[in-house]
Amino acid sequence: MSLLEVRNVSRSFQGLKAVDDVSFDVKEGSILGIIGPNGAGKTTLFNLVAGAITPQAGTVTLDGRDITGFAPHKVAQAGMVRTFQLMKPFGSVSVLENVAVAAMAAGTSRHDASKAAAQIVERVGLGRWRDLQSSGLPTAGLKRLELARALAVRPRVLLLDEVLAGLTPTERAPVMELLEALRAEDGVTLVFVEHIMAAVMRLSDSVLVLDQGRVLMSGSPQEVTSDPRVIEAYLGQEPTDVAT
Amino acid sequence: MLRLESVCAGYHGLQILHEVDLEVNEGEIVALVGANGAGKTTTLRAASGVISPTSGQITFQGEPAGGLRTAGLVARGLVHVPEERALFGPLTIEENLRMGAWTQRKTPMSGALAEVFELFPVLADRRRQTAETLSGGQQQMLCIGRALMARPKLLMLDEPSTGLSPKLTWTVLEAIGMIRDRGVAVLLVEQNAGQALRLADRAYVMESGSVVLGGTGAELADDDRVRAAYLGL
Amino acid sequence: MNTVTDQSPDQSPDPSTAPATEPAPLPRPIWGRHLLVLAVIAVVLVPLPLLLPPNTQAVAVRVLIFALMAVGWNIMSGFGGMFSFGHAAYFGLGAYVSVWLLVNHGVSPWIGLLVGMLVAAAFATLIGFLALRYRLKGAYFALSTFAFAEMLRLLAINSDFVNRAVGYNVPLRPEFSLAFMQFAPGSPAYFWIALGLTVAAIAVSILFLRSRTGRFLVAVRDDEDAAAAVGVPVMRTKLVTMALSAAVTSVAGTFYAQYYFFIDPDVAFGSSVSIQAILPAVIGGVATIWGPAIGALVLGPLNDVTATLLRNPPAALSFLEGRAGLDVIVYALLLILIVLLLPQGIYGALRDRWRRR
Amino acid sequence: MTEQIPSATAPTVAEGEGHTSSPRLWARVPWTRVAIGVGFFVVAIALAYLRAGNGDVVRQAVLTGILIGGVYGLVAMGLTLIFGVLDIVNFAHGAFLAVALYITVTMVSRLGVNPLVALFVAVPVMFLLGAGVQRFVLAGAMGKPLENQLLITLGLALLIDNVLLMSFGPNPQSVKLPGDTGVQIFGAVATVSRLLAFGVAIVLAALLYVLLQRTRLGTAIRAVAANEAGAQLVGIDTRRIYMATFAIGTACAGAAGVLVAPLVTIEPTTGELFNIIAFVVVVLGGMGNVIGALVGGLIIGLTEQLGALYFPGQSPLLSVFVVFVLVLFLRPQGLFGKAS
Amino acid sequence: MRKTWIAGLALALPLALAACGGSTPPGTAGAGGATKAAGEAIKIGSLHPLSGSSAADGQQMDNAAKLAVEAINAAGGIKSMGGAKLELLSADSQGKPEVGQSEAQRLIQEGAVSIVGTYQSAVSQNVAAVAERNKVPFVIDVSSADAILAQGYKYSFRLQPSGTVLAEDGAQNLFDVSKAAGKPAKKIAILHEQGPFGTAIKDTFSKKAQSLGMTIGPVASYDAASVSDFTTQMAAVKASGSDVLMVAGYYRDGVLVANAVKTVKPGVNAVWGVANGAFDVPTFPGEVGAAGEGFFDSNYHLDGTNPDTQALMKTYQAKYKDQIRTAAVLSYDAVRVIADSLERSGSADPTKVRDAIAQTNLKSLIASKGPITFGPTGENEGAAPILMQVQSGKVVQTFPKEFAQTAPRYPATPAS
Repeated sequence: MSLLEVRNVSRSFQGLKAVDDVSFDVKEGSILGIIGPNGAGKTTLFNLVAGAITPQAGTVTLDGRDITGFAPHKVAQAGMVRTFQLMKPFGSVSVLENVAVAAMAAGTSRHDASKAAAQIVERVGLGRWRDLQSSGLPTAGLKRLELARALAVRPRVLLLDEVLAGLTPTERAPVMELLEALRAEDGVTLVFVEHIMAAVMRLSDSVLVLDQGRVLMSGSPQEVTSDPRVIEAYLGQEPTDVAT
Repeated sequence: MLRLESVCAGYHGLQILHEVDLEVNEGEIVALVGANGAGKTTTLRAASGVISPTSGQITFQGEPAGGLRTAGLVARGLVHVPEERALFGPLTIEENLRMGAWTQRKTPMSGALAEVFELFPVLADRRRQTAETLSGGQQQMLCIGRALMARPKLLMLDEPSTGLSPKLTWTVLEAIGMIRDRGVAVLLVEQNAGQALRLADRAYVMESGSVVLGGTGAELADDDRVRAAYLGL
Repeated sequence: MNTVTDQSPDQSPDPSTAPATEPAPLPRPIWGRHLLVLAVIAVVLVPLPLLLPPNTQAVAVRVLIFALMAVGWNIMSGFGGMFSFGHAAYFGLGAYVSVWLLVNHGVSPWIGLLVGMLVAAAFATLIGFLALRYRLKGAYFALSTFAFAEMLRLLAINSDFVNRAVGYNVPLRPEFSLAFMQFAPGSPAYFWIALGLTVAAIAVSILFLRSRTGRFLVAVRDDEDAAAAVGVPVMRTKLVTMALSAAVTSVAGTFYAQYYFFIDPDVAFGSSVSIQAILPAVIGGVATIWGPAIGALVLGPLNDVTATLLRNPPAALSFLEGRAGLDVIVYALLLILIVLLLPQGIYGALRDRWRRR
Repeated sequence: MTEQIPSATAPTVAEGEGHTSSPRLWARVPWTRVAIGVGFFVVAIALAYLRAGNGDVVRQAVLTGILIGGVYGLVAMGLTLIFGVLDIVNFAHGAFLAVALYITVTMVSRLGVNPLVALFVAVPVMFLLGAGVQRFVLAGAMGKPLENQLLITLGLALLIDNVLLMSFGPNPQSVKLPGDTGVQIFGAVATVSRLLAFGVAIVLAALLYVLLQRTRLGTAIRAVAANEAGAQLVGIDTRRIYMATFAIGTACAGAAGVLVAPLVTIEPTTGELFNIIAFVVVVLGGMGNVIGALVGGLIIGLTEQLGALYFPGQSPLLSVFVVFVLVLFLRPQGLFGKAS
Repeated sequence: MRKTWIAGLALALPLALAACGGSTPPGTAGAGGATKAAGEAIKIGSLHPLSGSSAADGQQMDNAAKLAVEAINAAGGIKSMGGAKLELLSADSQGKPEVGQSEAQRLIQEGAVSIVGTYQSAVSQNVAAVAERNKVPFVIDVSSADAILAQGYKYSFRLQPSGTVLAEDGAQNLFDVSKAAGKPAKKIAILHEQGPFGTAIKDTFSKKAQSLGMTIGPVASYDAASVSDFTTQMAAVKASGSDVLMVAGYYRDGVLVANAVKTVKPGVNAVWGVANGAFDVPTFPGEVGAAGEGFFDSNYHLDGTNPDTQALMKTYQAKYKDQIRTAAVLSYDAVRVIADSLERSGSADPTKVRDAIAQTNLKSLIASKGPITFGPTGENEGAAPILMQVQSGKVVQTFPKEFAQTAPRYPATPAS
């Protein structure tokens, strides 16, 4: 059985279908990449799965438990945590405190939370910034902070919304390694939205392509990138534009 | 007409642009491509006076422009269309367009209005509708139309295809070509690098806050380094 | 239209919403040191009433009542970012509950103080739930708190249960007693009790900030969505905060009634009470531990100072004598100036200066 | 496009970002809502009739409610403009109105003119005063936290009230409109001055509407309210628009002051009477919506009068606040704001 | 950070100035009050709302208290104390109880041997408690709430008739006058402000009126601070067929009542104010014009038939270019009471002054049924309301006979 099952979720805003009848499964310990052009409904899908928005139709099941319509903090407590594409730090406090709060929200005691937070901050490479006011971090730092905060909850499923965007190629490598380590060592299941094809190709076990709120196709990274529909909708108008 | 020389800029003491040099000449489309976070938007913001450069020189039509207030630059013909569009949602299409001509107090606006409607006929049909009721593509057209109302000499477009379907993206890019044909220079930041490069007369590739490559659109479109910088391959 | 989600990340945050300060190392929270400082200040202040000229003692007590109200307000509206314009409701409940118990049932105000805290906390939870359930924010949230406070005032005016608009006198006791919080006029005991309550309130706010819920609260204030996304129970955090804030402010109400011996609906629930809870915090520094107390220290005497000064002016200013309203004008001008020039408040400005060093 | 909507609107809609969530300066007439509203009041009036058991009283209550409501709307119009565009909760609005009251008193007593003539002085004077206050006091508080703005405007109110107290003394004064007699309307009576205030409220609402809808300045005001960044991009000097808006709002308070002068006893604190009610009306009508302010004023006027019939023992204000809280909860964007 | 400094300076300046100018050196005066050396002025505190919404009355009252001190000093001061002069310490309650309380405390600490005040009942409640606790006499000039003296305080005295007396006499006067006119009042509609004053008057008046055989018609209350129109209430009065409208309220709302009466024409025989803050005020007929013609007010009032009062009215008019109101005459009387007590006690010890005040027997400048004498609770036993009526655009005393400048005109259907 899949750890996360999303069945036929839909949501429209003012008559506009942002997410239209989308379904997918994620097996425990696997990595699902979601791609699609801007405006395809990826973030809305995340919002629906993570409880920020209630779906108008469909269900979300986590480890056999129906969590459709759960409030976001209940979803997090159930073991599924999301990050934000537009970074949302707790701006007035330090990096460490950002992470410690998340750890406490997951039930860790205050004392242990600080220790756990310090470890995670090191692990995502924010060590030298840990005492900075988080609102002052550069984009790359904020992206990592999003990740660190999510990790502090010790999630079973991690929903990552463009964690690599805004990072330079040299900055990306350690983050990708971290993601792989999370899966391999911690057994975390990952769902991530990403534009950077290299990362999608390298990390994903399977890829879901969204376009205009609907599932365009899904399959292995290779299947997806060679599909003419995907190339047309996402990678560019003419296949010759893209090397893959 | 627009020239950036060794421009450094950033936010809150955080430097994002490192010695950026670029140039836009009369009547050409210049594309600015690069990965997310490369500093493209910041470059536009510096050029349009939204932020002030910390060092370096920005000149527009031979006169210094760095750090000028936006209103002054608009009056001189440098108009910025931001990615977030910043339309006046509760105002009608026509009102949005009329506001675009705010600095053109002296010239009658019927001509400009007609030109915009000619370029984007769909806007003419909906002139009494409020901007927030438009679809994403129409909003993008309105945003470009509003910028044209200021009778710009140089239009700076930030990711005009954001959120648009490929088909619409093409419509918008076509319109940009038509705008250039009317004698307006265009500085274009675009994610659809392939299309942008083919449309552009010249292009620059940015990476980590610096311009790393420059050349004609066609040259760069075939350059492996562009693929590396933009697509991360 | 206004917010773009698929924003390219090189789009830095809009300058207007970005923080004013550059990334600076934040000092680690030093709760222990705050508590220590508090204890030292408390001890230093204990002999104050014995040193002060008698006519300034009333001012000192007023400063403490101001501080107590503002410390309460600051918990919810400063640290919690939920702007309340109706703290008169909690102040008034504290005053009315304790006095009602005292007058009608002879219950000691100390017990009344506790019951008042409970009632105020319960009321805050109720209106907090309603306001949050309907997602009121900013000015709308503020106006709803205002409306609830006004409704309490109007209900009190027209309810026989609480003596209508007549209000209550606290009965004077033949002999003074600690159990009934009544002492000889000018007794330093009033100051000491007010000091004790204020110190306790500041200590509570320090301990609260240090607690799990307090740290959740700051996260929720900074970004509610992000807090919820990592599992912070947003609603519960806010409600606990509001209840605590209300309870602290209600203590001020109870003490006020015992110190001034009289309450009526306007005194207890009037909108000027809500303003008095806000003023010291804003003047001293919103969302700071010491701000409300510092603000109260400035504001408490300010009114008296302008009043005395302009009503019995020194020779050089004698032409001002007898111009009713002038003292208030000076007071208002100073208020505007302080808020304009020190938008972070006195403590906030000092702290920023100190940090920049 | 599709992907923009969710995170912008979803859980934090209510108003969150203040005026960036595009206040409606004018919504196209929502006929169904108007019909529901009218239906509601028909029922309310029928109930009032049953409760009072006398048609004259109910008729008088309705007429008085409407006329008072017009005055409330008049006072609230300037406030809603300021609230909607500058996002400032202006507690000094009542004090500005009091300034206009004293301008009227002074002109009538010194020059012996008809009080309405004071309009020609009060409106421009208040316009300039508003511009000055915005430029030199409030501009520094733009974008500051709500509590800072609140205290500054409260300080202003205190300042103005007491300057009036010092200059004009505390004695209550009054102004008479020549030929101010009672007029019979459907079995109820109203004074000419009240009818006049009501009429001018409607005219003023219409003028403001035309200003906002049909003029270049008005469009710019709405544009700044809708999207400040966008306004800057097209070259609008937003600081001047803010100043002009505040000045217009204050000028409205000036006009309201002149018209209200014959209806009230003029004391330095008279303006405060209207402050709270005006805020209720602004929220009810939807921030920044001048027509909404007029309708909101009528609703509050009627609520107050009919509420006094329902609950004779309670203060009419109580029913006003009950209605206010209900509207806040159920339609936080105001009765005439657009649903989000 | 120039701004910080400016603000700092703005803060420091008044504080520093206050340090030099405002505070009293410790030891000059204590709550216990040592006997004053001859030649040193005896201080009397005057605590009134000098700013805020009641500033008009408050300032008049303070002025009158000053006039009284001047008059007494000019007449040779306190003779039993070697011609000691009086000094008036003025304080502003701002109409706020807590300000009144701390100002009272301050006045006492600055050496006031007695306090005169305060106009608002809520403030007086507070000040009475302060006075009691400090054992300094408090002479209430104006404040009607019964509760103030119901606490068993020993140090508070009240010159104006209490709410109970005002309301009962108001009903009695109505009964007498209407009966004498041959049109006994039958059904009384009541309009009262919802504060303690209006509510208490309404309750007592209704009881008394019913005991005199009248019935009570519709009763409506209102918030004096925010009410802006009475036409609906007036329509209800008209519809009820009441023959008298009793009104207990303040000035601003009283004017609104007159306007509403004029507009709606409720058809009553009389608009009957009880301790009304408007109907007997000299400026009232001028403000409302014909609308107020014939209005009654049963209220405590300065005695226009008393030559001393007339002299005071002239002096006040000359000095302050304003017509003195009854409230201010009461303040004047209050200072006289204190001076008289000082004279009799020959001591500035507040306790002794208190005992002397309790023994007061002084002719009042206010119309009353006897001289000022204080009963066991501190109420002025001589105090009684008289009946005023607006006749031909002037407030005149009409009843009882000994104070009548002219006879009451009843019925006086207003706006007819």
